[in-house]
Amino acid sequence: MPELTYLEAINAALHDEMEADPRVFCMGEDVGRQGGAFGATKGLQQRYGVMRSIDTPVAEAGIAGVAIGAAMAGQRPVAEMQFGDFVSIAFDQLITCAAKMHYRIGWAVPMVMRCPNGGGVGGGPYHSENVEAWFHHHAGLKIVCPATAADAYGLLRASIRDPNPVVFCEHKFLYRREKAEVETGVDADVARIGEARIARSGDDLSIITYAATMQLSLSVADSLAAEGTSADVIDLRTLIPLDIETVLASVRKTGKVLIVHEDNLTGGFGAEIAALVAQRAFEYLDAPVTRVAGLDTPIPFTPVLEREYLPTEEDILRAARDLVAY
Amino acid sequence: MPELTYLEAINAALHDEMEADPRVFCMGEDVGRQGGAFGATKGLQQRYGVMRSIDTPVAEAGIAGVAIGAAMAGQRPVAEMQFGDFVSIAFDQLITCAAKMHYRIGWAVPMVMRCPNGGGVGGGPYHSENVEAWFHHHAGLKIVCPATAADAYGLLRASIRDPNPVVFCEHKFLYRREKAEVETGVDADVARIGEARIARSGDDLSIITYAATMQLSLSVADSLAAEGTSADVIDLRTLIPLDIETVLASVRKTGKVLIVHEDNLTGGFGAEIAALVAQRAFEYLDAPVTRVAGLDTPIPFTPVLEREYLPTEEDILRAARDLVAY
Amino acid sequence: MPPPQPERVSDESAIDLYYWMSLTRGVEERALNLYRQGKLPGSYYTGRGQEAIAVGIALPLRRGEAGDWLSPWIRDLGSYLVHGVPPWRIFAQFMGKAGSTTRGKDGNLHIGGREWNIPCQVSHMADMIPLTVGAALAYQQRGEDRVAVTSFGDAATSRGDFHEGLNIAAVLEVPAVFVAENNGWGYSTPISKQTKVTELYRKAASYGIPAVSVDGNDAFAVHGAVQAAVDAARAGRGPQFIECRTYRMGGHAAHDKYESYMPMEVLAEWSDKDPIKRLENALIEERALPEGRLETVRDRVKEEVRQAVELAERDGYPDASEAHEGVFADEAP
Amino acid sequence: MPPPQPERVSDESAIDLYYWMSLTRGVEERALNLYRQGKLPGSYYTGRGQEAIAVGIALPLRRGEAGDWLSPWIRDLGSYLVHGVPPWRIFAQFMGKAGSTTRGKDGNLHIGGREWNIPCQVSHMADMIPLTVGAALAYQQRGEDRVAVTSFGDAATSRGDFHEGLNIAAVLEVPAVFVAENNGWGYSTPISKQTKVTELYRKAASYGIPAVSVDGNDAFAVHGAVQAAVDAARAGRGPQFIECRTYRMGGHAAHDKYESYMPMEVLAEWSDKDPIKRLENALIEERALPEGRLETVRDRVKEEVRQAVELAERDGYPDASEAHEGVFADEAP
Ligand SMILES: Cc1ncc(C[n+]2csc(CCOP(=O)(O)OP(=O)(O)O)c2C)c(N)n1
Ligand SMILES: Cc1ncc(C[n+]2csc(CCOP(=O)(O)OP(=O)(O)O)c2C)c(N)n1
Ligand SMILES: [Mg+2]
Ligand SMILES: [Mg+2]
Repeated sequence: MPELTYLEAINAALHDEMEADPRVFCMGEDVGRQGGAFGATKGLQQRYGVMRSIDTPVAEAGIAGVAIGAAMAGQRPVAEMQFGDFVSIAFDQLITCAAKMHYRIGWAVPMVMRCPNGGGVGGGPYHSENVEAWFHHHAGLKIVCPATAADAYGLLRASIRDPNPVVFCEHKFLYRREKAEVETGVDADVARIGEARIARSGDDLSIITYAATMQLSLSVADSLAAEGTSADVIDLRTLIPLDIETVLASVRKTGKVLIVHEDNLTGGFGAEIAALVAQRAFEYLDAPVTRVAGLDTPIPFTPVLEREYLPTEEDILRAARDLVAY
Repeated sequence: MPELTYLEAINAALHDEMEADPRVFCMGEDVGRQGGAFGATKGLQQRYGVMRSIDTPVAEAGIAGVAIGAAMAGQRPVAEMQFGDFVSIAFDQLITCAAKMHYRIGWAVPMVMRCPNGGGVGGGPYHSENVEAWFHHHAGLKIVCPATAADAYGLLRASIRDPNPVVFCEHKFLYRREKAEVETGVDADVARIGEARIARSGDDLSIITYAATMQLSLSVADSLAAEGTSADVIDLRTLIPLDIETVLASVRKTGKVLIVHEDNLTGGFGAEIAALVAQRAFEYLDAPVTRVAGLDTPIPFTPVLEREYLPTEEDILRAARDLVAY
Repeated sequence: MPPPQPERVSDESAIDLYYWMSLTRGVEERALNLYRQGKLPGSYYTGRGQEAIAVGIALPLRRGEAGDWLSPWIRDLGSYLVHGVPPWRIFAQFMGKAGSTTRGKDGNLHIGGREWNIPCQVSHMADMIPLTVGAALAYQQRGEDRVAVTSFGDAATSRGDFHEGLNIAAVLEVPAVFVAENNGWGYSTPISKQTKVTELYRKAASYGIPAVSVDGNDAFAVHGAVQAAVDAARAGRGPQFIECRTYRMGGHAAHDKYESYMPMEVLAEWSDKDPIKRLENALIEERALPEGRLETVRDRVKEEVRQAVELAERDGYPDASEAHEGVFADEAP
Repeated sequence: MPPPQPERVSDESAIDLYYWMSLTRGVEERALNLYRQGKLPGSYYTGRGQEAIAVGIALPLRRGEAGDWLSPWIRDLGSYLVHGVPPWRIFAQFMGKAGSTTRGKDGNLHIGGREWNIPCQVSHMADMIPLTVGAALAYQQRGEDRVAVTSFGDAATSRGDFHEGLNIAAVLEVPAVFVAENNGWGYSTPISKQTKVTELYRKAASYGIPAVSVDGNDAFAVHGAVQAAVDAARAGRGPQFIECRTYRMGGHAAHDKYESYMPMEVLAEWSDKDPIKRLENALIEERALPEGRLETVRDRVKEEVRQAVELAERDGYPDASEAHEGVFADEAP
């Protein structure tokens, strides 16, 4: 099996789905000849032609709307936002048209909106957003947030095959830093949307997380192990639909829950997890439901400020120790 | 003091602020001669002229952006969305420009975006949205949700005077149903943003709510009283900034918390309240943190389905009884 | 610019136009009564006076699931009828009954379904334009000779999605047809406050899209222009734009007190230009068809409307449990 | 359409143009070196070859807090300089230092401040257009004879906010000036894939906004066109549109491998049209100014750039705690 970066895994998933299904096509700004700002669509236009890897004008609302219409007309569009931040412009099309079409007339909208997501790359307030919480409140959209190269591959293929609109949040920080041996090819395994993963198993504490902070949490779990604390690390993988049973099972086991995400705290997806745990696992809780997240501010540009914004291993470790000591 | 409906109170607040401050002006679709789709801006153009109650083209992103620019240039714009649902189109302008301008260069954006909000009026999926949760996650916007005619008046005036962008969610169901004697006039009292109100005081249970469901919760509290249960009913009034201390004080007193909103459950503002309570009042909790909210679906049109979507007094009462019995 | 003279349609087709336009008005007049009797929840919009557009847009199209995509504007009840939606289901939609195409989940002309290749429009003006471009793109990608058509009002041209959609359509050269219905008003706002360029067809020049402007109250003119545009798009000549000049013959919605802002004398002028009256004159004076044939059409319409209302009234409401269903699709189509 | 012949600017003003354009290039060349040395976080964009536009837009404007609003595009470093931002603070911005106008909270040309009446642009292309219309509206409402000006690239014309902003500006007749910089590219996408109407000034016709197209590499032409547009807007003749034709003399950003998509021969042609070289020729050949005067300007620029970098390098970074501050304003301005 080849070792692929998270970004290469995304590219491979696009190649394999386009090979497997002639209805699948990519569209977005500079995705064609250029292969996208990050190279996620590299080689697709050369291999599948200009009609299947389409350079569009700079028009995010239009891109989203065109993808929705093409999906309704039987294609499987994969639209790319050059940066996830710009999906703010497509917000209306996604929640007004994509999210509500099937509920109203049972007409499915099988499309994927790829959003290069997240900070830690010195991008500043407009190239670092975590956009998952712009959409998780709104019924009708699925939200996928892979943390590993294997999931970047398997979950993107699953998202393309899903009959519903999927907001696919690919974390830019992981693009080149995450690597894994991934089995690719048209017949390779495709992951399942809606299943969380126990990334690491432990008894003293449940760390519920996804995307970049999942990787942070794994090394925090190592440090905790060195201190004699064993932690469950749950990688949610998809936020909507949420595999709440896996979360609750872990919390019932450990009695202590630490929710971690890079996105800012207030109204982040962690709030929903905390609310569900506080309602459905209340009897099992031995400590306050705790969240570690980004600051409730825009994501600042200069490194010293961006570091302050981002949740760090130290932040997670400190919170974990407090929970264990509680 | 005159008895005003919630809608008349909004109109009065606009009149009084425009009288008090020449920088204040209204803009939006049909707000001018027509006085708006609901009449909230009635009489303003006649009294203050076409330059201070401006009919705009149908362009919500443009309306928001123009309001932001005018605010930065020293005016006090009050923009109206004909229905709050359409603010989805202004989402980018609000979070990208309005919310982040002061953080980046300390240049304030004193504007109000008025959003006729909520269901229960047979409006269907596109004329019934509760939009507060589209924005509460995003740092830099204040969110105000009045539940009474007095607050509709006092909080709108406070929002216009606030130096920050405010998303003002006025509940359509309350427009003509809520009435109160409200002292108006240029020198009348102006409410304070960021202060919750103990709408009713009790010991057995805390009901945390806002807007239309605040009114429902008050009558539920009556029914509970008849059963010998006394409930605190906390009217949040503003979601951002949140008066969490008043919420925590109530929960510490009662040990049981019921969070109620009309907006759909997942990722609604109730999730954030639940998360804060489960973290900061954990030791005081005697029962699971409970939420009653709208369904995780679009808001359907036909009455039998819309009733099913909306949280009812029965739903709240049932949840309250379960908590008391717990 | 004026459209090319359409070739004269046969008497049969002319009668067909008359039938659909009459049916459109028949359904709307009946629905308005039901609304006034309080039998329709929500608010009610009519396209009275714009029937030539509603019908003229749809008649040149291929119908059915494998046919042309049609996303009509809320004034275009006739487009739904022509493109295949049974009248009784439109009444059921207005009534919020289970037989509505949305099973009561949405109202008024938010009607649609795969079987007719009509997407369910949203309230947000101009949002359906990019979707229509996307459908046209899909047909182009698969090499199918299908077109995607959408209509919208004059005020919708102020929206960003109008701009982004038309520009993308032009650049990708997709088989899409855009029909702007210029009725002079957007709710209480006259077009002069909506845009400085009130001849809407001129906006298409920004995108390099061929455009014509026609008399929207002349059924033959609309039909001919749409036929020509659809033929051009189908033949691979890219997107086409049509402006139909008409007038909103009343309030924005049934509850709108338009008398406060609409000049009554202009309204009066336009009612003389009523497209159905005008078509009747054309049929009887110019084509010398016997009054009897029109009579037959009107009787048929009356009967169909009567039956449709009866069916819709007999229809039940959806079960409350349905509110919970359908947010997500289970399997791909 | 061609702009009215601007009257010939004085030698003093011509030298002024030369100074600002040279300073612009001096700052950018130095910054590019710093970037290549890894001294600038984030990515780096230059406006090399577009200095005539950057400077020509700003020179006709009134400066200071009570002056004209100017919201420049990321290629327009010169606009910031002319409108009052000290060079060292621009370097501090690139370096993410405390002395940057955003105190390190934002990067590259996301620069602004009340004192210069420069709003801090956002990345989202065209978003600043409606804001600029809003500022112009404010001036109009208060009866001030100020104008609001913004510039943007050719690709920004594809965005809905371009459309909504220009249409509203036209309808409200506000004193706004829109400057489109047509450099033929949007990242790797040629303008031919951005729009079918590559003569951008023609898009203004959709809104009824007067428009001209000028040679963006001719400092006199740009300056004259902007002066005329600003005068017209100030005089209450409503919004104005200017297209400046130029070319992007390299990659989208410093990291962009543009050689893979940009035809080198075209690039070569355009480098002969370099606006600074061109202005030098005009000053020496046409106006017969002594080489010495230009020499003096270039020396002054070198020295100012040196000092600016020195100041910026001596400047410190913001304290980490500042990340928490400033989300909300405490009191109204
Ligand atoms: C984006 C958006 N903003 C506002 C509205 C509210 N609204 C419904 S119809 C309408 C006016 C439509 O005018 P026009 O497009 O000319 O169509 P007409 O009603 O004249 O047929 C408005 C403002 C809406 N539906 N969508
Ligand atoms: C809304 C939005 N989409 C995408 C981007 C990413 N992006 C930054 S610059 C650029 C191309 C800009 O081209 P143009 O407007 O012609 O300006 P130029 O770079 O040529 O000066 C793109 C696509 C963005 N900044 N904003
Ligand atoms: Mg109209
Ligand atoms: Mg360009």
